[in-house]
This record gives sequence, structure tokens and C-alpha cells, in this order.
Amino acid sequence: MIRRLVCLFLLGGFSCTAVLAQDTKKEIQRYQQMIAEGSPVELFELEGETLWKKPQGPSNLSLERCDLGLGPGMLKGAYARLPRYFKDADQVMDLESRLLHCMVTLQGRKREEATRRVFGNDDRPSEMELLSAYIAGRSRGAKISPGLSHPREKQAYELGRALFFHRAGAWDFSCASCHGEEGKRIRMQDLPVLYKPQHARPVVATWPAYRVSNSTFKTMQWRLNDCYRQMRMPEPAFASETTVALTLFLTATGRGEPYRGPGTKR
Amino acid sequence: MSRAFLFLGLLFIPPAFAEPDVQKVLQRDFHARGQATMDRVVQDSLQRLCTESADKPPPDVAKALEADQMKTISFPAGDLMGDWQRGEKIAQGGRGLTWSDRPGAPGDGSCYNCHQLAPAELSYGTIGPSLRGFGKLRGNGPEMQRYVYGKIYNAKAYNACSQMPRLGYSGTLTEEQIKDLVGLLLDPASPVNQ
Amino acid sequence: MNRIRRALVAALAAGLLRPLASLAAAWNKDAFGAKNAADALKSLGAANAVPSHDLVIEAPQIAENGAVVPIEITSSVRGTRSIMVLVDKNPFPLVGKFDFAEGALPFVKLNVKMGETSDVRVVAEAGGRYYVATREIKVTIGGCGG
Amino acid sequence: MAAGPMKMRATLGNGYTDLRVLMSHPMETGQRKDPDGKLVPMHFIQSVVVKVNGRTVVDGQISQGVSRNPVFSFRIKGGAKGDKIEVSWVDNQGESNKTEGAVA
Repeated sequence: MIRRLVCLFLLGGFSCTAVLAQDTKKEIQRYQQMIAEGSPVELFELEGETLWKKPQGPSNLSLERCDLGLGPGMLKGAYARLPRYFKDADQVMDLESRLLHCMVTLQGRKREEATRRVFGNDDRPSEMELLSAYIAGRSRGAKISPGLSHPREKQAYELGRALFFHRAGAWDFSCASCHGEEGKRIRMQDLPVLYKPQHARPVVATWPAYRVSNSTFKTMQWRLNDCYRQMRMPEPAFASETTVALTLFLTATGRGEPYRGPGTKR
Repeated sequence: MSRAFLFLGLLFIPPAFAEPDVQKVLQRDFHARGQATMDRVVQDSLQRLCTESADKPPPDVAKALEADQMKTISFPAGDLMGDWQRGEKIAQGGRGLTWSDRPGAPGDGSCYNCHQLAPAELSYGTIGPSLRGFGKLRGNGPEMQRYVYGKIYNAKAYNACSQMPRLGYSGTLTEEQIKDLVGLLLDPASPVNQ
Repeated sequence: MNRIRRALVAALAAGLLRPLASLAAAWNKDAFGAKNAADALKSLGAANAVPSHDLVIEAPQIAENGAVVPIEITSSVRGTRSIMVLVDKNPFPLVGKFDFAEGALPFVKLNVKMGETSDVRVVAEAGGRYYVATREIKVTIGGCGG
Repeated sequence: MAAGPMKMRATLGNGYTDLRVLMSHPMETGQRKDPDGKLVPMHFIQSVVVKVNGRTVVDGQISQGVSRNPVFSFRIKGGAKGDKIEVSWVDNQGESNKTEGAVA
């Protein structure tokens, strides 16, 4: 009898928390919608455009002749087709590794110099961040469709998938530790199950993004870097095969979604 | 202990299809930064077996792994229930062991990232079960104290492929800090049990 | 852009141009420097504001990040000339005061910083009278906190 | 971003013109420390002015309590295609910027 009463009490309490959780979820979604509406993200696209057209490096050339996969200087829809295999570099590249390639080959810059400051801060966004904002913005409305036909692309996709489920580091995490089960959240943040298309689609459609917790613009390379930091892992090299493969795996999982970024995140 | 791991590893037959050599890729693409040294990319047997079995090892393998992990826990003598107020601070914090954390600085438990605890905190995760009312529901006798201490020290001793970090074993939390978390969960005065 | 701005600042310093600031109303040092909402309102002459339903605050109930809390304010109090925004628990509660001349609707949307969970207080001035509405916004911790 | 570029968009709505303005500005509170542990001096926009065809319609005073990279929305009564809108700001260090556009 007492047990039943306790149960009833508990059940009552439980459904009560469930209702609260529902409200909380709705309010958090409202917050996210409102910050997106009042986002300064376009300022970063503007700055990126200036940088794209600015002559730099020993060759004193701008990046305007950079081939992002659709031909030199073709920006419209180019981001939505990345990562992809590039014959001239014999590599699968994401936006940032391709930009780096152009800085080296077109502008004559040293790789070391061009990667010295790939992640900026709220005072000074990095070159990569500003350029990513501009270039990604030129793919608004384009369907996301990364390269998946070349053997190297298939290989990168498989590597990305394996990396996603690979448990390592001081806390035994894989990407799936946080992004592997439906209906979970970390603190207030809903966690997308990134190996499932319906979850990956809205994510890949909105990165890179202005992140209000950093008050600045952040790229996918940064997102993965900071995930590994919080997984208590050592640091992945910028534009490494690891980060590009993971990006391809995630982008391929979310393919078909029209790109609507650069987004705005918590 | 490591020999036992090696032995367990041998029980596993490598998969027939050509899997990407993730270990090799990680060794090449990652570099040490701060206290996050390269030994961390080397999977121990537990991590490897969980990865290879998609976190569902056969029951006998799981049992053997758990028994091995249990050996890593040295239970302090006496009362294990520390100060719940300090415990709440440890549960709230999210620092420790990353390359941006100061080496040697005390780590936190990151508990709220995954669990509901004190009812006043709205911002809690749901990756782990809700721990609200934990002590009130289960009591706080020596056995329960021991279970909670052990679970925080090394969660894998109770569930081989649990997603919960081995907070004591990994060196994230000290014995004192874990006791304070035991207090947070079990002390009748703790907000968790209100 | 930077070069233009620097040139402009230099021109201002040299007294070649009339500073823009002199065209606008002087920044209310006392009100913005007040450490609680009551003092700020007193400095603004709005100490006796009466609660009004015609002053609508649109904001999320929970903000995942206090660095950016979006707030939208609409006044349907007739003849609203000014809208003031205060975050009670901020070290300096007054965030902004917007004066509307003929030609603008009494509406403003902005992002404010909030140090902690607090009431957001909005005051409107119309015909020398003050109206107030408040709304609690909870500021929480988002993400992994690491 | 440091104090710098602005962007505005004015779109004809239902009986009013929706004006959205973006400003790059650090909006420093004077309480934040840089990585070397030094306090970053206060640096924030104090005045935001909106003019339509040369006439001031919104005169705003703001504090360091406005978020970094401020974004404001205002509503202009009526409005017609081609109306000239100017938005300017001045900060506590005497820096200023302005942007102009026409109602689209």
C-alpha cells in the first residue's frame, strides 16, 4: 500500500518533470531561433569578401582564381560540393584545406605561415574563418552534395565513419559517445545523432557559423578540433586527413539538404 | 592488469573486411598539446574491445573486462561520504585533462553535462540517468557508499562499455573529490535528495 | 574601412569636423553609471513608472548564453517617445534608452548581456508619464562547460 | 571583431519599414581580462542614430550591456522605395562609423 503510494507520488513527479522538460525544450528552441534572427553573421561574410579579393603573399595575388572544385573563381554553390577529391593535389579536401592549398600554390605562401593562426578569437577572427563565412554564404540554397564517387572519396568516407565510432583518449570517448543516441542532450544542448541523415542534415546545412558563446565565427575544422579537446584527446592537425574524413562522413550523411548557412549557434 | 588486457585482446579475431587503420591515422595526424599527450590516442584493450564490438561485447568478455576494471579501484577505508557542498561545485564544473587546462589543477566531475542532480539546476544533460533523489531512493549505507564511490572511480567496472569516463582511474578526480560526490548523491541534506 | 575611420578620428581630433556626438543627446552618465535599477530609473526621471500591458517584451524565458539575450520591445502606449531597457541584476542595469521622433514606431530589438538570471525591465515614456513592464529571463549554462 | 564594418537592410513591410543594422564592435565592459591577465579597457558604442532622408527618427543611447557585434531592429513609419536611411554610431573612445542605404 505504502509502496503504491510512493509509486504514485513518483509517477506524478515524473510526469511533472517531463512537462517541464518539454517547456524547457521549446524555450531553448525559441532562444536559438531568436539569436539566429538577430545574428551579426553577415558582417563576417562582408569581411571575408574583402579578404578574398585582397592580394597577398609573395605572388601578391588575391584568391579570386582559387579553384574550389567548380573552376577557378567559381564560388556559387562550390561550398555545397565539398569535401571532394582534387586531382591537382591528389587529395580529398574540405573548404579550409582547399583554401590552404590556394594560399600556397596561388599566393606563394608557406604552409607554415598560412596555418600559424587558423583559429581566431572574438577580437580578431582568422583569415580561414572570414573566408569560410564568405564562401559558404555563396552556397545558400545549393543542395549539399559532397564527393562520394572517386575511390579516394569512398576511402575518406569509410575512414570518417570509423573515426566517428573510435573510442580513445583519457575519457574513452568516441564521437558517438555524445552523438550516438536519440533524444539525449548535454546540459541544455540537444545532441544530434550525427550518423543519422535526419540529424546530420540541419547540422551540415548551418556550419560554419557565428557562435554566440565565442562571440565570433567558427568553422568545421574548429568544431572538430574543439570536440577532440573536450574528448580529452591530443590535437588533430589542421586540415589533416582525420578532420577532412570526418567532415566528409558528416556532410555525406547530411547530403541532400539545401545549404542555409552560415548559421548562428549557441 | 595490462597482461590480462592483452590476453583479452587475443580472444578477438580481427574483422574480415579491410577496415581503415584508424590507429595509424591517429598517430600520424595528431600531436601532443599541453597535458594531452600522444599516449592517449593509443587504445587500451577496453577501448579497443568496445570499439570493435560497437559497445556490445559478448557477455563473458564484458564480465572479464569488468572484473579487470574492478581491480583498478582501491576503496579508501572508513566513511566514504564527503561534503556535498564541495561535491555540488565539482559536479557543476567541466574542466580537467584537456589540452587547455592547467596541468595539475584540480579537475571537475562534469556531472551535470550528462545527469540531472539537484532540482534547482535546470541545465542538466540526459546522456546518463537522472540521479535526482538518488540517496533518498537507495539509502546511504556502507554498501551504497562503496558502490557510488566505485562507479565514479571507474564506471567500466560495472558496465564495460559505459559512456561514463573513468573519473578516478583517469586521474581526473582525487579520492577526496570522489568522496564529496558520494556526499552529493547520498547525504540526506544534499539538494539531490530534497 | 579602418583607414577611413582613422582619418575621421584624426579629423575629429583636429576639430575639422563637428563630432557626431554633439548632434545627439549627451550620453546620460548618471543613469548608465547607476548600480541598481531604482537609481537608474531615478536618474532618468522614471522612478514612478506604472505597470502597463501595452508594453510588450518578446524574449526567450531561458537563455543558453548570457552573452547574447535577444529582446524585442513594442510599445502600444499612445504617444510613446522613449523606451528604456534595464537588466536588474547586471552590475550596471541600464542597457539602453531609445528616443523615437515622428517617423519611427516605438519598437526596438536588440541583444543584451546578462550576468545571471534576472528581471528585464522595460520603461516607456509617453507625454511625460512612465510605464513599466518586466520579464524574468533565466540564464543557464549551455554546452560542456569545459 | 574589432570596431569596423556595418551593414544595414531596410525592407518595406506592412505599413512600416523594417530596418536591421549590424555593427562590428567589441562592446568591452572593462571587466574582461585578456590572455595575459590584463584588464581590457572599456570600449563600447554610446550613441546610435537613425536618420531618414536626413531627419533623425531614432536617437539611442546604449551601454556596455549590449552584446558584442550589436544588431538592432527598428521600425520606420510608412516609408517608400528609395527613401534614404543613414545609421551611425559613436563610441566612448570617440570612434564612429556610419552606413547608408535605401529602402528596398
